[in-house]
Amino acid sequence: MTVGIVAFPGTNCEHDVGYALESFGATTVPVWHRETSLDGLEAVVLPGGFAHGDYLRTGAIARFSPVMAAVEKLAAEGRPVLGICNGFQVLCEAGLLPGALIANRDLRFICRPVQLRVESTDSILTRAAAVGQVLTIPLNSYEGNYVPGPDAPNTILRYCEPDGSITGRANPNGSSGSVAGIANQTGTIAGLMPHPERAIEDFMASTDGRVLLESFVASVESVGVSRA
Amino acid sequence: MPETLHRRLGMTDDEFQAVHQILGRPPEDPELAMYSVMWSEHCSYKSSRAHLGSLPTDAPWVVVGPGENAGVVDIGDGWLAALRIESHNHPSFVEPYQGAATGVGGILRDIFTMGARPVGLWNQIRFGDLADPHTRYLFNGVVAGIAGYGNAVGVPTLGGEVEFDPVYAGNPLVNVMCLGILRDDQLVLGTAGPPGTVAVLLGASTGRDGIGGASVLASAGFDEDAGAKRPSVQVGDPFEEKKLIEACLDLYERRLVVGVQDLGAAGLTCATSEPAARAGVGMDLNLDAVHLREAEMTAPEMLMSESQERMMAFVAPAQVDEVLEVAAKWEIEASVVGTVADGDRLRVYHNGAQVVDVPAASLTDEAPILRRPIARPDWLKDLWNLAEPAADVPFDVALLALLGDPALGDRSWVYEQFDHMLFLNTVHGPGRDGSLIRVRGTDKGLAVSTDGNGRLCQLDPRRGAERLVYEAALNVAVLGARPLAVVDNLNLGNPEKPEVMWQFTETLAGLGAACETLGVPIVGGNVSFYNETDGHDIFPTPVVGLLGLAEPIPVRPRQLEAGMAILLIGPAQSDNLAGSAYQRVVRGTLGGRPTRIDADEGGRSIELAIRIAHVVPGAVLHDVSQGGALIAAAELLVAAGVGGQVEVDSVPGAFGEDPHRFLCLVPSDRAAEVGQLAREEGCEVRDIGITGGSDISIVNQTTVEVPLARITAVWTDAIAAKMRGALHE
Amino acid sequence: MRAVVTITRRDEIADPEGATIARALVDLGYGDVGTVRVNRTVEVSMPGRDREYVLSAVRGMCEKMLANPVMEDYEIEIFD
Amino acid sequence: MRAVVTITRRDEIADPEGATIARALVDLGYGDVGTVRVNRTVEVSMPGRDREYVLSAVRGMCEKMLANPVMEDYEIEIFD
Ligand SMILES: Nc1ncnc2c1ncn2[C@@H]1O[C@H](COP(=O)(O)OP(=O)(O)O)[C@@H](O)[C@H]1O
Ligand SMILES: [Mg+2]
Repeated sequence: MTVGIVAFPGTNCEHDVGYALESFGATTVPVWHRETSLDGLEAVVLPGGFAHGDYLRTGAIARFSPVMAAVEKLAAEGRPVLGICNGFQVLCEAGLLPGALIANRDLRFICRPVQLRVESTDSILTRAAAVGQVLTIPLNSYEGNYVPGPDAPNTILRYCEPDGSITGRANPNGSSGSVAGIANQTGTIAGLMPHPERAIEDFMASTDGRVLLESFVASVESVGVSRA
Repeated sequence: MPETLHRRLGMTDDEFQAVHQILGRPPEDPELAMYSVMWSEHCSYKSSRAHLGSLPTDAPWVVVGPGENAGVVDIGDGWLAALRIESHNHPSFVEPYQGAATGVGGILRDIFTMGARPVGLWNQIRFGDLADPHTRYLFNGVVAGIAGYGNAVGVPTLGGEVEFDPVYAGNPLVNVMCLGILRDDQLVLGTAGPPGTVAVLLGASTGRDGIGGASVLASAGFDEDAGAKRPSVQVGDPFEEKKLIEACLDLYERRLVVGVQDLGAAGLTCATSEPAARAGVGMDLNLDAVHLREAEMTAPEMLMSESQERMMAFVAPAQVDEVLEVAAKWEIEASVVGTVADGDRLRVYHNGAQVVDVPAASLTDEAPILRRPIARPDWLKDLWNLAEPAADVPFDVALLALLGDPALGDRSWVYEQFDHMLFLNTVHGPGRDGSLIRVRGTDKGLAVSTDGNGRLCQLDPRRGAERLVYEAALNVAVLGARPLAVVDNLNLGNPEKPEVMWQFTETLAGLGAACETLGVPIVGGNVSFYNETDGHDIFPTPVVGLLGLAEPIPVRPRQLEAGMAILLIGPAQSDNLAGSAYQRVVRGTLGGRPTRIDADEGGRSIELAIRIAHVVPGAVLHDVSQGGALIAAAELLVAAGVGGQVEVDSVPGAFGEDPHRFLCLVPSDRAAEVGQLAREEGCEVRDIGITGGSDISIVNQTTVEVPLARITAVWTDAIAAKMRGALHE
Repeated sequence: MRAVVTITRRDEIADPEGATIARALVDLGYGDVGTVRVNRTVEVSMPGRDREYVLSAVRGMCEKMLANPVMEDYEIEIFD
Repeated sequence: MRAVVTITRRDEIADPEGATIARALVDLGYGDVGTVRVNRTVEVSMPGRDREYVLSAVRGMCEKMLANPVMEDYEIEIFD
């Protein structure tokens, strides 16, 4: 089972995500944004960074990269699509996930670990976690302030206090409903602002990213099995 | 008329005559433009060059010393590390966001020019008083600019320094340092290669950015008519730079370049003359082939433009096509703009005609070398003899004042704006004494500490500079790393004043001596003069960036918990408070003569710190620097949310900043083990307290207890509360 | 021809930049500032094309890329 | 009263964002796009103040904060 890791010009977390997924047993291949086919891949990740410099709006230009048509096709087949940080922004711009991400409430970039509460396990990202579980995962964004579209999103992760309560103070960026991560209705497309790949080894701020990435790898495996 | 033109370009009449003599005729305008930027203080080091030769630059592990775009050292197992530091002080005052951003862009290019992938950035920033709204605007803009560029270009910012003092109000300092790593067979130098080699200009298009920036902006002070001298502001494009990094690394990987030179100050002029001079060849440069952002630029404008995000690659003719393909793949522009020629002439063509014909090396090597007068300042004696107030405030009052100071309190407002985790190698990011990253595929870690202290250096630049080197060394030692190499950035006032030249030569003497005794080479540096406003010079502010190697990386120290002994290690404390944070924050004075380093004691402390970091798992180490031992202990306790009791014998004992001392916190039952190690290394150890409880208790004749929550609130607000709602636009 | 597209964020969508500027203006002594909104304009030149053509092309650009229908409206003005 | 300040970056100052959008529009099929410049507008409401007052206050805001004099120009329009 092979996961494509999409890089746009300006993406910068592609190697980190590849390294992390490989450490959980996935095989990954880099996919440059000019590719038009994702044949042979079970899933894709859109990693973090600053695709096209984040100019105009985050994700606005990346969304028209040639690879995105193939990503849409793969998503339509129900195969796992994960967007992390900038990748989440691209998925929203592309309409694969609802809503949009705007500048943080305090107009400052935020790089620090935050607490997240698992709201739902019906997604490729949270299936191995438990509802209510609190995870510590680093955030790293200027535009992480989630704005919903007309319909309420299927929220899978929310910013919370260390004890799991949802408060304004624990909301680092002003995100509507403290949303940190969402999925489509079937849970096969997921996006989140924090970076699970930054919380996988003992020397890092935490190792809570493992359960999310293990969920994703398990989701990819089960797609592989059902197709076999 | 040429005579008036050369003055407008910041050249003296003597320099104009020298150019005339080199050429044997009066220079044409484009030629004059080239000499004016290359012979500027910023590019030619004309005031400093005569003195820089005294620095120790050699060691068996030095691969590239000063003179190239960055220093390079061997870290073993086939890996090299490249490092470099630069200032962007004046541009950041004119436009803080873009000034700082383009500073980051420039230092990155210095590193990937060497064939290295940039893996970490540091910044050292100094401003006036945060109570002043304009200072807040500058500070906010500079931090946002560093973040905006560094984060987007995809290189983590792993640490730095921030200081506030009114002396920087009219002249903030923005220094940036970068570290890169590369395989030992991938080193690329800034050489033009043999005749026939083709010059390919990569990256952003050339516009009228920062014309004369090096000569006018970076080589003169600010005064009332600064506005008239302001060249247009350079705008950084981290997206373009990100593509340029990937494209260049791809070119190196495929071994397609003979040499590479970044375009920084003096743009195309520098990127042609320097590589040609290094290779002892000539060069033909065709300006008509340069990709432009603005139509109808003149030859002098193109030659002087400081448009950002450009690189010049020197390529064998047979490989030009592949170079252009690689550029296209990464979606950057590339133009074939020149050819290396026999002889030594640099010839430039514009609109089909030759507009420049000069000896290439004359631009770089024949710049004037000035021997400016040097005199020790008269006011120094008065400062050394300053009378200090007799009465001091209670310890708890001083503790809260110091921890609430923006230079000593919580600086996460700054560093949380920087991506410091990218690449998944950050073992210690900002918030500790130094930063440490792992080198993947090895058991090595690279540690960096950057240190400056303008107040100490104002009182005694030689002792101050020595102290910085030893402080930086101890900062990496407490992370388990051994000092390997130093880069320095000397920020000073107007060199036309003999007192400033004295500060400069004293600083060099101190740096040189300390690096010599420590056995650490200086592999690069930068001198920034003319940091003055309306005739007032800044404090001499050398900044030292020190690279250390940890092998292996020690296990991560454990979380601080109750019941740990607080050990103070190193020489006994004198009663010297000269240049300390205590003077600045509590007394509002600056005076006395700083304690000198003691190279033997310093060396022993460093050895012991390294040893403890490796052999006492779980020991928490922290060097004693600004604020002194009590502040060092309080910083650890506040960060961990654990109280503690600390014994102090006197004000200098609590807040003095004498060198070579560090704290070691270990579970009480392991204190004896640390004591044994210290005896073996010949260091003194004093048990000054224990962790636990919900207060910090300061034990002197009486005991004062300050609730940890109160201290934490003061510490947390040190910067954040003052910056609420600040804007960078 | 040159088109200036003004992209405005809908009133109900948060505008952190506007809110921050409003706070900063009050701090600066402009106590009577009410709300502040920040919008962007994108100026597109299409040399040698006529008004009709530019209007329809730029409308297409807005629908596809320049504005985000989830939160933004746009207005196009054409200049010579 | 409401003031709309249009802040434009001077022509000679680089606009990487505009340049990137221009390239993206060409990629999107709008091959006849020339240059693109991105600017900001700031809309400031000052309820209950008259035209004169608003104009002079907003001019002050521009000088002090809204515009960056070393790289930008601004224009103020006042609306009821
Ligand atoms: N401008 C800055 N950028 C990034 N990190 C910073 C900056 N200023 C301070 N820091 C971080 O805050 C911590 C404390 O700094 P400092 O007290 O100067 O360290 P020390 O005194 O041990 O040399 C360091 O880890 C440093 O990296
Ligand atoms: Mg320290």
